[in-house]
Amino acid sequence: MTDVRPHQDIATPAGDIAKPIKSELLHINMGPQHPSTHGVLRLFITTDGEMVTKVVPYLGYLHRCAEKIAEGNTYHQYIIYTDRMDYLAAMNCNWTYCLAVENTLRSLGVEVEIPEYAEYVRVIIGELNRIASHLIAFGTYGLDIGAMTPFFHALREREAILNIFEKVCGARLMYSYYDVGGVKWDIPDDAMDEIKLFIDLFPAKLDEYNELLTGNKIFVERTANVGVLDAATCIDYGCTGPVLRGSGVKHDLRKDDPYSIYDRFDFDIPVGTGTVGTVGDCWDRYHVRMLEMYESWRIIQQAVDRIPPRGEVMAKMPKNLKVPPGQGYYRAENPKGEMGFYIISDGGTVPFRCKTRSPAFHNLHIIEHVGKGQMISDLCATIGSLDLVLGEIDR
Amino acid sequence: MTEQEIYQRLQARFDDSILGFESDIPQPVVSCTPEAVGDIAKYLRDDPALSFDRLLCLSGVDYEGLDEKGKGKHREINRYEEDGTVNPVEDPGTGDLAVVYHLESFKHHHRLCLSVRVPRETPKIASVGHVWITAQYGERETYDFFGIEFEGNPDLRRLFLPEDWVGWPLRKDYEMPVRYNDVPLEGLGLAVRDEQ
Amino acid sequence: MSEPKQTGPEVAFNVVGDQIADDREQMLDFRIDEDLAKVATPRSDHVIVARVEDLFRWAQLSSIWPMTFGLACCAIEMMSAAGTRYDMDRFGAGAMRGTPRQADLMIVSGTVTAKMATRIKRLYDQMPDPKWVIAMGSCAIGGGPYFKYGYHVVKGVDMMVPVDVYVPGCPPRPEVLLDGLMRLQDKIRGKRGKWRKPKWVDEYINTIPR
Amino acid sequence: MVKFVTDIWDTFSTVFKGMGITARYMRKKPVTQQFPEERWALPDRFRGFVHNDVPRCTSCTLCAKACPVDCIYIEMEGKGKDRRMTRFAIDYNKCIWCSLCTEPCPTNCITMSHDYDHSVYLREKLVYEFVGDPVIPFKPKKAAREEEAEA
Repeated sequence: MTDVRPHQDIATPAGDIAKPIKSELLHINMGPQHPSTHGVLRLFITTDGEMVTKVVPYLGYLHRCAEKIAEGNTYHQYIIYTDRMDYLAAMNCNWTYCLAVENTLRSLGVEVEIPEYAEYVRVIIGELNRIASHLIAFGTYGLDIGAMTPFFHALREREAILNIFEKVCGARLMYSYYDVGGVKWDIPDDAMDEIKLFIDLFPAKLDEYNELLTGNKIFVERTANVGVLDAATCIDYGCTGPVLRGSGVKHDLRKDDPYSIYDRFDFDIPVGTGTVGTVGDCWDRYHVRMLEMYESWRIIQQAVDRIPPRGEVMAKMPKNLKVPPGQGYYRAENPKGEMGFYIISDGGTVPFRCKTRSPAFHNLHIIEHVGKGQMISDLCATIGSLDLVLGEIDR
Repeated sequence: MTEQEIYQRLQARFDDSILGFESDIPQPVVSCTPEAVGDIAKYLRDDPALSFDRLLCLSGVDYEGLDEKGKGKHREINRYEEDGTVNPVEDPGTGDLAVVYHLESFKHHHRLCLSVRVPRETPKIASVGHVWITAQYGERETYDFFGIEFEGNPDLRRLFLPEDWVGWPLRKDYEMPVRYNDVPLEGLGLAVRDEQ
Repeated sequence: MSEPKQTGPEVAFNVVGDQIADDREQMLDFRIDEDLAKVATPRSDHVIVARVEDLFRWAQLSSIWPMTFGLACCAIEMMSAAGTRYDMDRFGAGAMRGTPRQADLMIVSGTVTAKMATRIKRLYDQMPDPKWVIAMGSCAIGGGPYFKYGYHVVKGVDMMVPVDVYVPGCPPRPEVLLDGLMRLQDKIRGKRGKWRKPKWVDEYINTIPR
Repeated sequence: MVKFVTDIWDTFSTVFKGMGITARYMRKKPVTQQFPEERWALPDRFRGFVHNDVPRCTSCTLCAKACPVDCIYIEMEGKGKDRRMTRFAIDYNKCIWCSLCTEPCPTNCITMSHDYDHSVYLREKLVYEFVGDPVIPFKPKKAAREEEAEA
């Protein structure tokens, strides 16, 4: 693993004297229909024996023209399309988009007073969805490595969260629950009870996951010291979220650039420490997600404790939402990293341009750098640790 | 450092290349000429007082048909009709294209928005891929959607769409395709009744 | 904003007009026909005469091997359908294969883009006969939300490959996928299964206030 | 040598730890529901097929305007008192169950029902017609009274 033969030594005739065996580079297409690429990602891999010498991602197999659609739909109508970007954390995508529109409105002089109760509801639901997204990341990462059981455990807890969401907004995957100016409906009593039950039960489950996978020797051997990313490279490639934090950079928009009411909660930002290997390896990225689930659990607990009595959930918004002419880039911390929307308005009900900065798109780019000099099986582990969602990359 | 100070600093260093500064909006915009972007980007990253080490977002914009009066009556984009067919586009656009860079510094926690307008006929701009590596993909994406050529990008190909795709989809005057090779892209308007 | 508007229980039962009520009149029976069940456990005191064709069909419908073909959002619900709560294995369709050569059912779950469409065609061609296709979700059925502006989206997977069963929803609940699977089994069988009133119908009728 | 032995020990111990959890779950109740007989209790807010209660529909076309995917088709003929609604169709090829159409409805006639499992063999069957013969649009009491007062 440590010493990689540069392929020029072997492929060129000059290397023949030193190494009598002549080997050729092998080109492999991984995907778009491949079980461990998390969707329809296609990687064009050049290998030298078992070693990967070059990785080129080919995107666009799920390009769904979201940015074109934004220019044809009103601000309200586009919310449902943000659901379909990061479909594992649709609530957070909704939230980011609504936040961007609200902030654009605010910066252009329109008052948007989001009720206190709605802010708490947003935080609770958003953090629950962060847990759900990380649970899928945890489960599928186990599948990538070869552990089947964690997937079923993760899916079971995810179903519990989806039940809550179904009671809150009536859908299992595509919620369109957040709206510009608040949320659409309040949390009903039975869903609140279920959230409380979930808070009580979840830490025990988290311990169970740690016992199942985190400390498992085979898992550690597969992930420690694999796919090591240093902080400078991560920043250069624009990585955010658990990928950046796994490399030891303490950067979280919930703390650094607090939006909504995150400044009222007490939580930590987990960073990779290199407990079993080097800082920034696959295990660190995985472990950051596990710790983040715990932090999200803490936030939900505090929010449920302090939630004000039920009241209005929507700010007073005009029925035909018009954004005054102007522009703005606003962002929020999604489970995958920093998601942002750059909105240009010229005063109408339809955005003139709405560009999405998707975190997984930037996290994917680093595979070109980190994939070099790895075994193919390690490449699978690295892709899994980046936690890619193709709906968001291709938009 | 505030945007005003950054602008003055840039003004002092790159005199002619900096075209303007919109300061009366919440996220002020510095605009510059397309040829100088590479040098300005390098300066923005390397100058210790600025040290913009993160490129947050690289977006392309098509300013064709923007309503200058602020009434929101910009040019409508084309679409598939309800019966799934395509209407031809009569008037090709004439407005400018633009590339917008959103930058942030980890060290100083300040942000900057850099906007570069390029003419629609010859959309060429210097690449910043060697300054922030993440820009390489952003530039490929912008090339894919708007047809803006980034001079100096090591691998300027279409990113999302297939290599032999025709047209630049996110331009406002883009006509919806009827088919791509042997894949039909028109729809079946099942719910649309015949008039007869 | 007010509570979401919902139908009361009295209208919830036969909502979408008469068309669908006709369709739903005969609930599908996914269990094997009683005659065939006797073949499976033969006794000496009675002999069943069945066509070999029926027997083959019964074998086919009871062991459908789907291909893991997750394209987009619906794939998550397909995973849930294969997961613990819904358990597609009860219908003999739980063996998800990674390769088309071992599969005979393609569940197209998600948006079909122009770039992916040719791959879908190729994968379909690689599957051995007999083979079936389920289009899952609005996008795969007819473009769904991407009909209007989707310049890169194929408006329905049946433009590329023949589809047997359409499963509406965005995304469909896992139950709907199971329902679609039962419909497919029906299609393979060549006739409707026997009507068997499910338990929940009685329970549901009792809850309606009179 | 010591590392070799500890590695093997770690591997076995951690694997058996995981196995222990699996074994614990073997004694618990199964979570699978037998689908066609048993059904998940749907919450009140569940969003199923869109349903239009035609006798209450004012044919104001607000739902069609709110729909982000344009899947609601409303056709009318005549003017004033002779106005008839000849068609109210929903195309489930496009519908995405987003509930945006129910929000602006003045009479709450368009609703999200609790029906959800209707798979079909033909795509054409997913276009649902709610109106057969032309119907007179419903007038809410208040509006009707105002009209009378005007007359």
